[in-house]
Amino acid sequence: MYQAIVFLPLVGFLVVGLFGRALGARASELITTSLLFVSAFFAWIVFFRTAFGGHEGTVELFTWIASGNLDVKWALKVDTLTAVMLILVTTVSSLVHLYSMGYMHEDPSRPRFFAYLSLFTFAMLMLVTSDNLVQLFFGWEGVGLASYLLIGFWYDKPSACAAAMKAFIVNRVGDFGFALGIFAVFYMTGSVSFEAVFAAAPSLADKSLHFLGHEWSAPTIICLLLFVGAMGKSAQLGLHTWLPDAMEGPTPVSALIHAATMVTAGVFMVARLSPLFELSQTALNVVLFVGASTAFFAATIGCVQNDIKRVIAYSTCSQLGYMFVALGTGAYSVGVFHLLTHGFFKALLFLSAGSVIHAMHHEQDMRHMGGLWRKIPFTYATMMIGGLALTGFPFTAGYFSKDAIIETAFASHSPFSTYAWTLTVVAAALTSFYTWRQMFMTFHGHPHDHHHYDHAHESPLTMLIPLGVLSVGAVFAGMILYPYFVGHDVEHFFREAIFMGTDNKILEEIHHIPGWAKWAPTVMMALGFVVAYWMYILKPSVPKALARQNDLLYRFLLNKWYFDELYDVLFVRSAKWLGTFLWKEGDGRVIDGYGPNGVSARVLDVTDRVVRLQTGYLYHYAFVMLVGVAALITWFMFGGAH
Amino acid sequence: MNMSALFFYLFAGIAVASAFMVIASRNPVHSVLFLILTFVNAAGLFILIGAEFLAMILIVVYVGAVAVLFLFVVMMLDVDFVELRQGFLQYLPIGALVGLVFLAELVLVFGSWSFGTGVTGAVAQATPAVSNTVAIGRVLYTDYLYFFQAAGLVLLVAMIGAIVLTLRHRENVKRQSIPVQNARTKAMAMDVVKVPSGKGL
Amino acid sequence: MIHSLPALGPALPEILLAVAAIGLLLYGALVGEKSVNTVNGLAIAALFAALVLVVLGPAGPVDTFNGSFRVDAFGRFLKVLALIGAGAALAMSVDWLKIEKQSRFEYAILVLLSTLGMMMMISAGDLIALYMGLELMSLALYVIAANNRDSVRSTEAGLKYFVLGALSSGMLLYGASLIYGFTGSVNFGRIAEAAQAPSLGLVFGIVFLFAGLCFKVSAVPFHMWTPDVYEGAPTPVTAFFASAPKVAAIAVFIRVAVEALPHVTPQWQQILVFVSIASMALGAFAAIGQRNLKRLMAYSSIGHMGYALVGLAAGSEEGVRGVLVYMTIYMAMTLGTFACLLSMRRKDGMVETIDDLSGLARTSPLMAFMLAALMFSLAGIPPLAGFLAKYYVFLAAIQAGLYTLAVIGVLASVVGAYYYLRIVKVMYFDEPAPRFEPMPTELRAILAISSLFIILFFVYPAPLLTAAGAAARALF
Amino acid sequence: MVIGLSHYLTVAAILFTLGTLGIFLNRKNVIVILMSVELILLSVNINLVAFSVFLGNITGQIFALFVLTVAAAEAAIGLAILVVFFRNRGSIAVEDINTMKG
Amino acid sequence: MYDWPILSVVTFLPLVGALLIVLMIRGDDEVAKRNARWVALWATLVTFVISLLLLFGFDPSNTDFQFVEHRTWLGDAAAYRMGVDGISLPFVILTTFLMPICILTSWESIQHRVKEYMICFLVLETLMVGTFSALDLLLFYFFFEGGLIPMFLIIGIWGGKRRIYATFKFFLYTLAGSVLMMLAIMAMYWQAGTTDVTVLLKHSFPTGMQTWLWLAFFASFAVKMPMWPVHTWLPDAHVEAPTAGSVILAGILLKMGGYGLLRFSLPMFPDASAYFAPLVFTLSVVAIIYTSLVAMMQEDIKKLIAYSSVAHMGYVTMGIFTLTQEGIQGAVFQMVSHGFVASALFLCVGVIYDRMHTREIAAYGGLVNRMPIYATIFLILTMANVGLPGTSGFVGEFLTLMSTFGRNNWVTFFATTGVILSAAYALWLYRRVVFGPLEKDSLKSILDVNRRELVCLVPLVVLTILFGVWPGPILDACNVAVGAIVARADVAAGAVKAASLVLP
Repeated sequence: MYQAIVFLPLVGFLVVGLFGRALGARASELITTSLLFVSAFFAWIVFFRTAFGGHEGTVELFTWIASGNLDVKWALKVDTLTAVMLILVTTVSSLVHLYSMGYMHEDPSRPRFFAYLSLFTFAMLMLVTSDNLVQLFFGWEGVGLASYLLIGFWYDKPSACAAAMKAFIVNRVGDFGFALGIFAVFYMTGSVSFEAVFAAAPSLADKSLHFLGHEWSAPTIICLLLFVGAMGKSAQLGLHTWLPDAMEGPTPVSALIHAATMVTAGVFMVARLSPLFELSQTALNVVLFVGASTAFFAATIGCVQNDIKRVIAYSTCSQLGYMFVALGTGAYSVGVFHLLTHGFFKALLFLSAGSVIHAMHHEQDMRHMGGLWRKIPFTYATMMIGGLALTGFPFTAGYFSKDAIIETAFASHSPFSTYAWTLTVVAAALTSFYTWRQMFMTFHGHPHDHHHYDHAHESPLTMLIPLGVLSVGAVFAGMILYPYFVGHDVEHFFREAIFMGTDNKILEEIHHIPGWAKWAPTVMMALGFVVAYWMYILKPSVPKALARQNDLLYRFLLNKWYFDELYDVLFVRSAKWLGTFLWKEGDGRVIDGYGPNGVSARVLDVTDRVVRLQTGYLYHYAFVMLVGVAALITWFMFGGAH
Repeated sequence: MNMSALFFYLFAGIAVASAFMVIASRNPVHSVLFLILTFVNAAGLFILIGAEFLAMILIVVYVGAVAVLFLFVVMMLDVDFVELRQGFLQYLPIGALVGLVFLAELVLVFGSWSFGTGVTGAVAQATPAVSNTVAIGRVLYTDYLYFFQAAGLVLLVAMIGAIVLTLRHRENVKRQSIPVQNARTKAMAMDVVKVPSGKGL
Repeated sequence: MIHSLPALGPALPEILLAVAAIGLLLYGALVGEKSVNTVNGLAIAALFAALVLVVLGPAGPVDTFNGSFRVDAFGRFLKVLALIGAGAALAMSVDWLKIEKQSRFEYAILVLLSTLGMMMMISAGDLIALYMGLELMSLALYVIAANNRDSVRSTEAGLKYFVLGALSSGMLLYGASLIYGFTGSVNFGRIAEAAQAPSLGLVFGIVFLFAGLCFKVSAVPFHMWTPDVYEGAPTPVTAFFASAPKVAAIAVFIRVAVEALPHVTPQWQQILVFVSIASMALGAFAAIGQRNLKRLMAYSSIGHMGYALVGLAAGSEEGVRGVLVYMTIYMAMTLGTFACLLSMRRKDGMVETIDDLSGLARTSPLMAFMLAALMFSLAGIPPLAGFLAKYYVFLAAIQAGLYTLAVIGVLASVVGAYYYLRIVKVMYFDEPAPRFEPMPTELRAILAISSLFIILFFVYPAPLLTAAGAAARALF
Repeated sequence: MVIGLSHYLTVAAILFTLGTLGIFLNRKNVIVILMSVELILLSVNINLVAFSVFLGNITGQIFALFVLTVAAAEAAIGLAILVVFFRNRGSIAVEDINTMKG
Repeated sequence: MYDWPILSVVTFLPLVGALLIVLMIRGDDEVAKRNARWVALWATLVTFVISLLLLFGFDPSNTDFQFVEHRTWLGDAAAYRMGVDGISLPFVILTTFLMPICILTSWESIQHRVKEYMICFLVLETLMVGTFSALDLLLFYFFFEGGLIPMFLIIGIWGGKRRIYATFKFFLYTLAGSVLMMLAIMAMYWQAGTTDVTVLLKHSFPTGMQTWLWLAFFASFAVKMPMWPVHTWLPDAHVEAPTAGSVILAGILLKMGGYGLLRFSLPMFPDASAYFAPLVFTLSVVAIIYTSLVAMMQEDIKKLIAYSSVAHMGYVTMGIFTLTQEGIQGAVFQMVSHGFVASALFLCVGVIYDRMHTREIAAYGGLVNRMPIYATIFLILTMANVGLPGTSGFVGEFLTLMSTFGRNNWVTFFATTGVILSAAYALWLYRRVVFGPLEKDSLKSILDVNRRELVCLVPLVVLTILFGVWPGPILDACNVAVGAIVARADVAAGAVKAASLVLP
């Protein structure tokens, strides 16, 4: 069963990847999509059996890398955490496959697209089912590759190629930390398999590790390094720059990879490694801090973006920050809960946005939209549902998960508790604001571009069905699953999959926070709605005026806090400059200049001089002979005779 | 100061001085003459030390043959001697310096000459029993036969070499041929022509 | 006092050569210029006969002529080498001289006499024999250097060679006289007995003697004549210069060092270390600037003599074996290379610059291939024989602890590799120049034999190694 | 004052040095160079004879005898080469012997 | 195992092929060219097939050398000894495997002096196989150095514009490095009395001597690897060499350095190896970062890949000098993997070079539009070059990096940045060459890979992925042999190791 879930997408990928052009587009779509649905079906079965039936298990396939003490196996490990991820991944993926059949209808390279999608799904499944860090890394990089391929799917567009490259390289920065983390884990515990590492984890608590000239507490440095990996993949502050650019890829991709699954891998990883993170309060504090900062930071940018997908992208970034906030407080299950609900409603938002874009003939700028609710009512409805869930409208999925996170931030004993709570609450308002702003700009008001508007049309059924299914999830997932993730069934539900230290009582503490704190997010949400309504429905001139008044701030936000520019100067340009410098000066002038070329030039100089000694005159020759003899006898006279 | 010392310094002094003149004089002919003087004085030194045979040979071979050969060539090669010997002084300082160092070292070392181990000898006649010439003669054709033959070959090479290099059979040069001249008969040399009178040739 | 005739048996090859030379001289003088072909042929035959006699003659150490003449395995090895070198050089020159109109019957006789001198050197058992052999060889060489007496370059070569050679033999003699004076004997064995400890006078004598010998092997700083003479002398003469005389000079070098001066090894070792370092370095550097192949080969031979002296500098049996192996292989490489040089003839005459080899791989691939093999071998690249030659001398140097010498030596060989490679480059990478005239048979044969030897030597090197080992053992 | 071996050796050394100096100080005339060579050989002979006498060993004199012989042969060949060179070049100035160099 | 000298047969069979070409094929016409190609192809194929027999007969659990042959050769100085163990066997197979591909890839691109070309390659194969299977130091040196000659000719005759400069640089640089090794070999001979590798592996040299010997060997291998800062010959040589030449250079010749370090430096001079490990680490790290940065800015595709080779070899040296099982096995794996990946990348460059006759990155762009199969293959190889898990590039990189962590995590830290940098240069190359719109007119009619090129590329690609997922065969093969090296290093460098390790 496990093998089927994981490898069916691979089969789809291989079949379509190798023979796609021979099979034709239609067959390719059908093969991959149906394999995915089978996979998803099995995943649900596994989910129920594992989460509720308690059937956990690991299937070892074969040895991957065995060398010295290192023994890495290909294995499929399924526990509740994995099962949750399995259903999320397979479900969203199969729906995205289905959706893409409609969305990509006009694209000539559909076999390639579906092959990539299946490849991605396979890699993601390998990631979540791994029983060791290296296989996790395999999946980690595998999804990175698929993401690279899918972002650059329209390789004719230079911007897409650049975005793809950027995504891969920025992720690699995270992987750099991740890899170091793995090395450190192996060094400290002698193993990379979760079981052995977790078994050895308690003994790590008071060990220290000398890393880069500094004496660190072993769990802290390990967790921090691994967290760098998570930051990369989950686009946390500092390593987030690739995510908005990744919107260059086709929208289903954004939904699948850059909202629901891949970007949450970081969250999954931290949750998976909870036995390690529990050992280091410092590491958790860092997670909390970074998460909260990201949540706020991305939300601010989301408020000013005009591209419909970029808004959602920043929102994703922000929501990922929320998840890390939960993880940082020690409430891993809450983080995973938000991961799951967010997976549904964000995928829904993206797919809806895709539907809008589809309707608008690949026009993504919201300033050219407006009043579309009449043209595409179903999309409007689903997008509304997604938006509501995102803002945390009571009783939607987001309401349960996001509010729980804000509560954990409040209840946490971390020194960053207040900081995190404040920022997340503010971010909640901003979330609401930009979500409604997006809704209003897209669907309400007056159409700004009549050409597009007139030709807008509702999407085909293959696209609408996934929207419907996801809407159901976005509405009910929170309500149904709340007890298992936040409530009293957590321990029973997750069992060994998530480890919480004996001092970690955060899940109980959030039920005892003051009421004002509990309602603050909801109030904020309302506030955001009101402001957005005022600015975009009542007084459409306000935004522009505001932007003019606070030009500096506006541009700061619009340019995404100038992160790209900063990195460009700091890393890209300097690396290029350094590369050129090392090439021309280092290799060219110094190494070659003083090495081979220099030596050969000196040799030629010497040759010239030696040849000039050979004057052709007898007396010089005789003189040289005499000097030779004289030198030798002088040497023996005064030095070397004895 | 005894006589032998006096003669030694006389011969040695003249030999060295004329050797210097060999390389220093402007005219090669003078050089050759000084060379002869050097050899003669060296022969004197040989006699002083008791090597009469070599002294004689030195005179006969060098003065009689080699030096004359030099002289001959100097004369034969019609060189304009006046313009020669410029720039002698140009390299003198460094050359003299090296030469002096060289000489000083040699003299320093040989001034303190002593026999190697296992060699005994005295400042005396080489072979007191017989004369120098006899002594040489005894071994030259017996113990040193090999070298004698080799010397012969060396001289042969010298001969061949000199001939190979310098002998030329010039084309278009009329040479005297004694046999042909001797074999000439009246019949070959004379042609009697009857000239009719009044006609001329 | 009755003297019995000394044993002539051991000197049979030498006597044969002497008699042959005189006989041929008479014949040539009687018959005149028409005798050239006969004399040449007979001279080669005489060399071959001497070779046979050497090989068949007694192996064991035999002294004759009052200890002046010594026959042993060492001498036999080198005589074979010298005779082969001389024979090949003579064979290579016959056609060439004829075409260039420099053919004279005395040439072959001078070669014979000079070879005789070499054999005397190789067999020398005392200083006088050494000197006589050396002079016999040199005088003949001076003459044949100037063989093309109508050419300024050839006569200039002869003159330079002569003047410097005379100076060098003066130095050698001066050294010999000092050694005689400080040990009381000229015989190598007795010198060795007397010279138990180094005295400054003896050391000076060694310096002068070695200076003279270094001149003959053209080791720095007594090498200055080499490039000019190589360039100026007619090419077959240069081929001769580069092969057999070097063998003889090295032989006598080894004999003096090992037989006469075994107890002052540290002293002469210093001289040789200095000289070989200087030679290897100069050979490597100076050759780079050359365009004329003969001149290049001159510098190359200077460098190679430096390598050979490395083995002698080690002063051990292994070292001498290394030198012998080196000389054998060096001679093969030299003869092969000169066979190519001699066949660089176009319709309008001989050429001898590197650029004339341009694109040879296209115009005559076989010759190019063989020459390339020779060049790689000269550069010391395995698996060619030149590598093994270097290997054995450096092996001895390392054993003797001469690390600096070895390091400098191998680095010099890298520099040296450059100019050999340049020849390969010209032949293989450049655009073809006009074709050469077809190669005469004897050149073809010599080139083929030497390059096959060079290429395949590594497959079955045992015979040469064994012979060289036995030869070296005879001295220790 | 007794005339010892070292006196003779000193004379020989001086002659030898003069001979070598003659070879490379001379700029104009090859014949003088040949004469210098003769000087060198003379110095060797003085050495040999002196050693021979003072060692009481005739070998040195025999050696000297052969040196003399060879010196004569050398002179002959040297002069022959000189003559040939002169015929080609028209000069025996040492500075003119430089068509080959480098 | 086999009662016939299989190693000698594998070694010298190509030479027989070369002789056949020399003797049988006359002239320079089309028929002669075709025959030369076919003879070369068959010779290499048969060699490859026979070398596979080695694989079947090989016992990976045996610590001794296998298929050992012994004949007298140079008296007591050296003997003809051949044999393989788990470290050398992969390289032997790699060599025989790459050779037919080289011949095939030159099928059409080499049109002049085909005969000589094939002879050069066949001779080269003999020398390379010999290098990996020689069990005598001198014999090893013979093969090791002898390889310079055919490579010199290959680059010089069939190379690009600056081929003369490149080939001289290559030749003299490598020669300069290895002559010192020659001296060290001699010194070892005098010290140990033999050049038999099996004996020397058990011999212990005095510590002071080890230092010098190690340096001398290192001089040779560092140049061959090539390590920073003696790497500059490589980009030049690669750029100018014909495609097959680059393949051999990257695929095999570079491995000789690593192989030499493993075979000689480590086990024979364990004290010196431990002593110099920090130096090697430093150089390796500098190599990884430095050359990656330089690679990024290259304008010539081959040069870029060449620089990336230098960086990858940095991982190899780093892994070797961790003196741990993981590190050394990683290094071996990295070498083999790089043998596939870099070779295939050069083949890829060759494919487009044959069509466009330029290697300027700027001359390309948007190839994916016309060459989808090519783009796919190039992508897989690029990813392997980047070290993506699942490709063979990952395993070696991972193992070597991981093993340094215990030695010195500064090294690990800086070396791991290579993970980022390699992605940067490789993807940037891919983007500029393959991605983007097809705008250049000259590219409009470019054709996708043909069947012959596919036959060359596909096996490499398949192996790249196969060994990425299942590196077992290579790791198992060298397991025991590496274990022996590590055990020796541990004994000798026990003190050093204990000092740097926290865990027992």
